[in-house]
Amino acid sequence: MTPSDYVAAALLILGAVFFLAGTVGLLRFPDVYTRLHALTKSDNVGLGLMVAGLAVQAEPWFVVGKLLLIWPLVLLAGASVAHLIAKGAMQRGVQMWRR
Amino acid sequence: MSPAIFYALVGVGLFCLGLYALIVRAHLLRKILAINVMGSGAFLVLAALAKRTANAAPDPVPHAMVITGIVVAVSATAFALMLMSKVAAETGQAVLPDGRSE
Amino acid sequence: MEALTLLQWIFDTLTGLGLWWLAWRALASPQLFRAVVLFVAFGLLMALAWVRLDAPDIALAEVAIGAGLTGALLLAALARLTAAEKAQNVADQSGKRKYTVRTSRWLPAALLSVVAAGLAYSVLSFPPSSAGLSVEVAANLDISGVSNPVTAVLLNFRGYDTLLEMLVLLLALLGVWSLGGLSPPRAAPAGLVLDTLTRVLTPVLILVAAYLLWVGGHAPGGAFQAGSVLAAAGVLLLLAGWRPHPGMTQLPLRLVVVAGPGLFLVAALFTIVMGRHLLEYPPERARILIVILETAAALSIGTTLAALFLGERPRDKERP
Amino acid sequence: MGVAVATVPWGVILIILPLLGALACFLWPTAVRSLGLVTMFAVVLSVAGLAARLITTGAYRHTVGGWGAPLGIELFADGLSLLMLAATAVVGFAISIYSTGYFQARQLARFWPLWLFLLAALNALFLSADIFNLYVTLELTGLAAVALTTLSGGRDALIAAMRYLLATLLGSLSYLLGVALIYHSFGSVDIAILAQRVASSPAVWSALALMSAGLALKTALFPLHFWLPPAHASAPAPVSAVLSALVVKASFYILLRLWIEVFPTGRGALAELFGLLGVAAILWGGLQALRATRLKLLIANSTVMQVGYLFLAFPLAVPTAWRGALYLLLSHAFAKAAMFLAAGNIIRFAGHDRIADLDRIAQRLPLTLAAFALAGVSIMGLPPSGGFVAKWLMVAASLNSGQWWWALALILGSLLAAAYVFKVIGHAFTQAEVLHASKRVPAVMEWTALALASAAILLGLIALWPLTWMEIGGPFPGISAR
Repeated sequence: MTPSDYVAAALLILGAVFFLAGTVGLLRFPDVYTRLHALTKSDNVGLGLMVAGLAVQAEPWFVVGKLLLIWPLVLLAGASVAHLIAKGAMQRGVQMWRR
Repeated sequence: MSPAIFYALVGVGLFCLGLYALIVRAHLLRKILAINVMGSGAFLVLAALAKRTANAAPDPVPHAMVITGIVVAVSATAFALMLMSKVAAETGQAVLPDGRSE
Repeated sequence: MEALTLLQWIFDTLTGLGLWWLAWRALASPQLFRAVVLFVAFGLLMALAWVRLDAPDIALAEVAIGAGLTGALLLAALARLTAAEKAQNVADQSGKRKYTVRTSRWLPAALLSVVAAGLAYSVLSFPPSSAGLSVEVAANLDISGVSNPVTAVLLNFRGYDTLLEMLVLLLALLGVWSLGGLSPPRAAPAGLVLDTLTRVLTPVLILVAAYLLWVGGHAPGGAFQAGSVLAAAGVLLLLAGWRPHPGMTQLPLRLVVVAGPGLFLVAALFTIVMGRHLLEYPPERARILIVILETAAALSIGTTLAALFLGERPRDKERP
Repeated sequence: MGVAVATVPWGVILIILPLLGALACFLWPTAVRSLGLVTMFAVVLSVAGLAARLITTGAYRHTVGGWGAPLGIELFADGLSLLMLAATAVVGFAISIYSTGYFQARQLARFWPLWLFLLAALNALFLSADIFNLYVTLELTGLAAVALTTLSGGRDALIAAMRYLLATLLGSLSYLLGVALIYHSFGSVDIAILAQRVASSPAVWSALALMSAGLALKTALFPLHFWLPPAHASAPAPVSAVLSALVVKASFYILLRLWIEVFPTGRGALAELFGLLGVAAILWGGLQALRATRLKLLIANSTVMQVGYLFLAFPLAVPTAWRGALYLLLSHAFAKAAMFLAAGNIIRFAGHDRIADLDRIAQRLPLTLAAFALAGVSIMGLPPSGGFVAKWLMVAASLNSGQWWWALALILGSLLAAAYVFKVIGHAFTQAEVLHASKRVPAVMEWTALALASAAILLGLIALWPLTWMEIGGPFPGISAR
């Protein structure tokens, strides 16, 4: 394994850890707002790390470009959808969780 | 057991699972979902077995057939969903009236 | 190598069990909304299985059509259903009602276990290797006009199936319109976020569709994947409250919807008139013909799927 | 002339033409009537052309895309396909004419594109030699048929259509899984190649079971017929005619093709099962028809019964039995379509189809009642109708092969059919005590019903020609050795 492989592997594993954390949050958090918080925050970072890890190993240079296009798109979509879900929940009168 | 056979078995399971739900579930939306699960099962059998030869590129013909099947499935689903909505608008519920199973 | 195989087995087992579990939950969970969401998750996991089976073309189609658009159609239908049930005052809210099952469950369960065992036995009895038609496809790929074998099968070797399949899609729209359609209940006006998202994403999606169409000649992608991405753009626009100009929903809309299968049929007719076999393209023109047919097909597929999502029949002022 | 006819690819034209017609009708809904009738007329001419070609040069294959099986798809036309295509053209032409009187202009704009789609799908199905392509045509047929069923609108039609749709989708999926197993067993989906390569294996057995069950469901073989009576009874009359005359026969045709060519060995038990279910269908359909209080429901249950006859050919399995079953299919197509059209006339006239209140139809709608009675003669199997020839062949087959019990079922079926046909005719001749309000029935609707019924009778008089044409290309080889 070359040094770049180690870097890539480290980034991918770190990304997977973030995804795992986000998923645990999705399953364990008490209401829709906190779940959205857990999911979008950690998934955005997780995907960023994944993209970085794959970019390190990408063979032709334009694949890096494609990878770098994917991340902001998902950021945009994820953030907007999270907002829409939260707004929908607010409109339906879903109460926020209080300790 | 190769992955091809394994996924084909998963497909068989999905087909039978869908058929079971199609028979016992009364709500039409769930019957439509059941049909879709059955379809996914059949597609999985069709395309998984194309990869039986280890370390070779899979047979592309079943892949094309599955894409055809997916488009046919979404067409049928769209029509079935509208028909279901019409039945619900007419009768007030999306259930076949005498509860007889398909 | 050993560790890799083990990891792959763990991955496969988890995927297979996950598929069964999601399918079962989608078909058994008491809430319809949850069932639909689980079904969409099922579609996404299916896509992962397709990738594992070296079928990236199917994976793309599954994500875009099987999970994405089917999910959108299901959610739209659920909204209409809730409205219909409310209008008739029989249901409580949002389809949470449980329906009583009058059929015995044990008899079908027992019968289907036998069927499943029989099918599993026959799957296990398959010989361990088979090339299928990959040799024939590879041998004729050079004269097919494209280098992605799946696209070659779809658009050339078995192009006749694809023609009929596009007609199935058109027929579904015809059926939905013939039923008179039902518009989804009026949603709240799109907020700033949805509006902006739509404005940003629509051109991006059109670009992605064009890319998928172009790349389909030599890599995973093609008319169906491109068409469904176009349809996604359409669905997003419709969700944001956009509606086509009434003048465009008559003949112009129908022309776009018909363009894909129509051009295919014209090509078919042309090959016959030229004294060739049905859909037998001259090899030197195959490439350009496939590009034209795929472009029209993607436009028609996208428009048809979006129209299916809308579900509303355009006002028929033209009709007698 | 003969050479020119023999080189035209009529089969392909039969598929493309109605599709172009359907798209044109969809694009220009104001002109559907002329567009549709022109297309239908051209289709009839093309079937005649195909018949001329087949009679002069025999069965032929068309390699779509020029690739040839197993890589590409092939079309195949022989006597069996010709029989089905001819039935489709005749019934289709009649209901096309009928529809001009039956539907209002608004409904016509919805009817024509769907009907031409169905016509194209049926033609494509009868010409396909590729089992995956057959799956696509099956789905096309099913969706078009269900969409047409909903045209009459209303609660009953919608519920019946929903049940029909679920049944037809289930049948197709079962068939598709069978196709998957077959493809991976033999590396081809072409029927002719499969016929050479087929060998017994667990996968082939499973495929045979899956495909037979799926197609039997679509053909409405007892006890998988539950969806048929409500759907055929609540559809508009010309649609009911097409559904009963052609659509259920399409899946039967595929079953027959597979049975004869792909699965020729080792299926004795399944054949006996088909025969027993056929007998059950005859008894059940006949009794349900006898019990029915609505005319259309009676006719629909009669279809369940007639489908039962078709399946008696599987255990008999001698060429005479296949010929008899196919002749029954043909004459039933004409007779049953005529019956549904006649029922449509009666509903238009009286505003209802309650059998007990059909008094004095005989005096007021003599042509329609004559159509119903003539069609009934063929359904009962009385001479000189096509139904008689068909049953004669099947009885002969069962006696000659020493399986007299199937003949018993055939005769019992005829008695049941006689009972329910006379039940209707008897009521129609009753003297009315009160005058009912009635509506005028367009002459074109009465005459088309009568023409179809006469065609069913005519089949008994000219039986030699269709029976000869059916043999083009020898569709039943090796069947005589059971």
